[in-house]
Amino acid sequence: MKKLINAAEDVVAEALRGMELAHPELQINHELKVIVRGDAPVAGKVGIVSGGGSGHEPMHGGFVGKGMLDAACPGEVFTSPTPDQMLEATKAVDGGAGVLHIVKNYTGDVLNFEMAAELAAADGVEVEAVVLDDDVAVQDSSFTAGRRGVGATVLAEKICGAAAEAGGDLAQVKELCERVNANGRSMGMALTSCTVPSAGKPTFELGDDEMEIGIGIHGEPGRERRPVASAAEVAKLLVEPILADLPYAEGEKALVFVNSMGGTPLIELYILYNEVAKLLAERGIEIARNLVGPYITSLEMQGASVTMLKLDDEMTGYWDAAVETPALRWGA
Amino acid sequence: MKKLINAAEDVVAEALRGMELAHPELQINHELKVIVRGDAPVAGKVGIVSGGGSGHEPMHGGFVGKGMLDAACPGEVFTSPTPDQMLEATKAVDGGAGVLHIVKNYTGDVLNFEMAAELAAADGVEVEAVVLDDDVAVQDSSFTAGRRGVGATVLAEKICGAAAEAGGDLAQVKELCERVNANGRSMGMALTSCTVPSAGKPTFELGDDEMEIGIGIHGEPGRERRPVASAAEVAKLLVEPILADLPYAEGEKALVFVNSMGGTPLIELYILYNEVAKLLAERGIEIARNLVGPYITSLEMQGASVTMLKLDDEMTGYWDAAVETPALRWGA
Amino acid sequence: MAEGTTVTVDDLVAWIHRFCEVIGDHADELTQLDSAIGDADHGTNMRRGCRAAVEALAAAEPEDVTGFGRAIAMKIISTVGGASGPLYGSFFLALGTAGGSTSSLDGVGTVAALKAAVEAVRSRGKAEPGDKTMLDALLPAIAAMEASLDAGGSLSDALEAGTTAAEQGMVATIPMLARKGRASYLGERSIGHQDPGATSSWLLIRSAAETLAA
Amino acid sequence: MAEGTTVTVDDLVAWIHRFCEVIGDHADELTQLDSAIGDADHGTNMRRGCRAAVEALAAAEPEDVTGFGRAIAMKIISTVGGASGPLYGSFFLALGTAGGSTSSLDGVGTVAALKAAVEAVRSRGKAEPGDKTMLDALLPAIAAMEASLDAGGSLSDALEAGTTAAEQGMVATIPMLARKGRASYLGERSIGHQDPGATSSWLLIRSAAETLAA
Ligand SMILES: Nc1ncnc2c1ncn2[C@@H]1O[C@H](COP(=O)(O)OP(=O)(O)O)[C@@H](O)[C@H]1O
Ligand SMILES: Nc1ncnc2c1ncn2[C@@H]1O[C@H](COP(=O)(O)OP(=O)(O)O)[C@@H](O)[C@H]1O
Ligand SMILES: [Mg+2]
Ligand SMILES: [Mg+2]
Ligand SMILES: [Mg+2]
Ligand SMILES: [Mg+2]
Repeated sequence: MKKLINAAEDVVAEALRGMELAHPELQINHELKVIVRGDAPVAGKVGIVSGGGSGHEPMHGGFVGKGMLDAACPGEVFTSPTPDQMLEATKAVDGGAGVLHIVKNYTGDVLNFEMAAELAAADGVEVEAVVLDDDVAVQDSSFTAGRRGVGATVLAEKICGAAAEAGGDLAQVKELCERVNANGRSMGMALTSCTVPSAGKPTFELGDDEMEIGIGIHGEPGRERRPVASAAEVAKLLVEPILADLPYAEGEKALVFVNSMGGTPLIELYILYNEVAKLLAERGIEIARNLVGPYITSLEMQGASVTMLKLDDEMTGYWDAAVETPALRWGA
Repeated sequence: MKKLINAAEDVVAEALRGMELAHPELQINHELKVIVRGDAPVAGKVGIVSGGGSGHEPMHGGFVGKGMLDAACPGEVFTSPTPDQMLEATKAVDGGAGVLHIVKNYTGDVLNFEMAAELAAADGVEVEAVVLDDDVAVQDSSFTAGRRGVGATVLAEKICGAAAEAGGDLAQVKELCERVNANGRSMGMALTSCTVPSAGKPTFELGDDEMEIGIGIHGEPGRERRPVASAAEVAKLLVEPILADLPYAEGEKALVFVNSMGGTPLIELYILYNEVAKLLAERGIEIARNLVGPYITSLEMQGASVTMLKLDDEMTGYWDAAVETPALRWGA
Repeated sequence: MAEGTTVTVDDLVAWIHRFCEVIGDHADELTQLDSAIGDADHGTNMRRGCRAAVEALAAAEPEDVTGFGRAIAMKIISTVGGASGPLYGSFFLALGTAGGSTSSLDGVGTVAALKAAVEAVRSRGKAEPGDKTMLDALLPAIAAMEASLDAGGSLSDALEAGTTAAEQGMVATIPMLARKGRASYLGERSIGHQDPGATSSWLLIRSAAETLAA
Repeated sequence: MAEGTTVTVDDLVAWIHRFCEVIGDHADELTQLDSAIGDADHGTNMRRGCRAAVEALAAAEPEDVTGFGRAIAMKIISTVGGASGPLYGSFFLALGTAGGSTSSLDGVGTVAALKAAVEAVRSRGKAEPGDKTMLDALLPAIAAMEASLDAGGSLSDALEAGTTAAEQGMVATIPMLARKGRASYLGERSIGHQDPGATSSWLLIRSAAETLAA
């Protein structure tokens, strides 16, 4: 395993130290591992809390700041954080208007956030939770764990953060988060596996001429293994299942998010984005907004994901609103 | 070779298409491959032009915008652009106050920018050039090609862009650029090689337990091959040569830039940044400003570089000034 | 052992020490199993939780079964994370509550407490038998223990039977198509791999057999 | 060939066609050499420049040596980039200027033009013999051509001698420590590798021998 780390068990703690030094505007609780917006709690504002395993940087900690998250709880690499972290974050950002938990749909994340919500309620904090499940690679069914929460989470955190900043109440922000989830779909692929530091070797083996389609963000193998293909073909493999799952009428507007899994550089993302845009143009779908870069990653994995969010005016307005975080910043 | 691309020879052209779609605020000349700020030329403002081989994204194209570059010329992957591209960029941004060429010290870049400057002068555009050479891995001497221009280039483009935006004249902006170069030092390392698309295989081979110290940004092998080491040891190997080359008196202020070579994710950069900060704290050097992320890359190479810029108040002020580009954005 | 076996809090503590010992030995194997159909962290998660649980027991010095269960549950919940954290946490919380504020349990009481613990895992995770989870080791184990006791077996017999059933249940997860947990994302590709959680659950029951009625 | 050899513009064009043919054949090898001590693009750069130069010649249909040199130089400068673009560009620009607005050159004039071309590379790149660059193939080649002509040799003899000298110069770059170009960044590690530019320069001279006095 080749990584710029010290001991595998210190990866999360030391990265938090570095983040604190690089971003003094954040408050970081190292004992409980909670990243909190510098001016939290903001009185009268709905608090937005998210969290999940580490290894997806900049998500979630890099999205803490004005106009996005009030706090984030990083777990161990690819492991959901624990209820006590989430409880601490929830209390730290409660400005009296309640707190929204934005949860990605993984058994561990859901169970731990459930426990945290129970504990917070016991402490008299009003908590609502929305579980994101936008990954079309996973067949959904009430008998399974359901779909994974992936790229739409980033968009939900931005849009709900802006709504909370604008004074939306807990019910409104929660409804908006559900709407983003209902209108967001994602699909990812990998050219290489990734190595969990504590495991020390790649989670799966891929041949030099193979790729995985339908992966998540935890180095899990995908739904299908195929021979490597051109960016144009990959774009089809990612966009078509998204559109099959959530069709667009001609002229409908989308926010298109082309994301790197961590090891794929920007030059390739732009090539993929170009192919995605061609496919959508053919179908008369307007790309009203876009985001291209590494925002929800899987350690050093090479690969990419495409997320499409069907936009309405309210979501668009909140997307454009000012945001000031380590990883996303505009209008501020 | 595994990459999200189509034909190797179309990589640069297609990435430019994607960039144009993702950033409609930029003007892109696809025939000559020039990326120009949307509102260029800005009357009365010194124009700032840079360029170099592709494969270093977001540098330089991602730095085009208000407060930074007026134009960038991307060459083929790792190959300097040509004088006609540079001439086009120079004319496109000349607002009557002259144009500064920010050139990284590589024979190809220097020779091509020289020719471009000759052509621009012939067309009556006042051009000055500053050649950046901040890489301490290379022994300098008047008999050699000298040191490479690496990380300090990003800082020079930001600081000089702000000075030009603030109304500095060509001589002032040029002097400032020379000052950034004189006070900037960098050192890089690689955990893996990278693959030039047209070459199709890794530029060099590295064993599973080896790293290269003193690499540049073109997949060149470095000065020395060593067994892989901890982030703490790597930080030493990068910081000590920098400080040996440009010593800091206790209390002097630095801008510290920890950069990913492309394939190293943010979580590792923060760990490395934490180690760098410890080393500087021991020496009483104050990190007054920092930048952590992938800004000057070498395709998908895993590795990192550290750049230190000894700050004065003027540089600090221009660093803090508003910038609005695809890759760097604050205060705007 | 003799019919009149009683399980003391010290026995329960010995059980955890033994379990954490085997987790230490099997951590890499558990992570390996999790690499195939999950995210390669189950062994690391369990090892982290065990270290903390052992410390917690040393600090808490519980006097009754409830205190024992709480101490471990809280520690596991606050250190393991992932799916297994809340699930094993619920296991011990329920075990303690069912065991009650007594300093020892007889055979029937022990099996009843284990049953309550497994039911808590089921209601927290909402998995069903056959979903390819830890329940596929735990539920058969409880059934076998009850059957053994009904047939007049000792606690020792019951725990032996439970261990055998847990192992069979664990092996039976191999051909299953996962419907819960990360493995469910793999669909058909989850078939042919043994479930990591079922494996750690088998180790948990086996450790009980080695310590509670020895 | 007979003393009175004359090199026509068509011969020069044939030279370029031949050169681009061999560049096509050796592109991967040149890139390979550049991988060892550079950035793995010399073959690609030269191939790109050659394709463009051949098109340019077809379009320009130059009538004199100056026109021939300009047409190629402009195209190489605007398509190759890197270090080799301006260097080979300067080579052809100077060759055209030295050759002048005539439709043919005699042996002495041809060698004189080649010498001017090499001097232009030297002044553009400021490299010296022994720096491990294309000059280490080009300078010995010119010296050998001049010596051959002085000894009464024909242009064909001169170009043969030049080719042999260029090849020796190219091989001689292997033990050199690079002082110019990217290879210089490697310091000691540049020793033991043949310079890619010296290799393409040898091909350039060899192509001349195959076409200009055949
Ligand atoms: N809903 C559930 N009910 C019961 N057990 C479950 C459930 N979901 C997952 N598990 C168990 O958890 C194990 C994985 O635990 P672990 O790897 O530590 O957590 P994570 O899956 O969050 O990485 C699986 O092997 C499975 O046995
Ligand atoms: N200053 C110089 N003078 C003469 N030749 C040079 C000089 N610098 C580099 N070269 C030649 O250029 C060759 C490299 O060309 P190429 O790979 O196309 O450009 P780059 O080095 O920019 O990638 C080297 O092998 C060397 O022969
Ligand atoms: Mg996990
Ligand atoms: Mg090059
Ligand atoms: Mg797991
Ligand atoms: Mg080269």
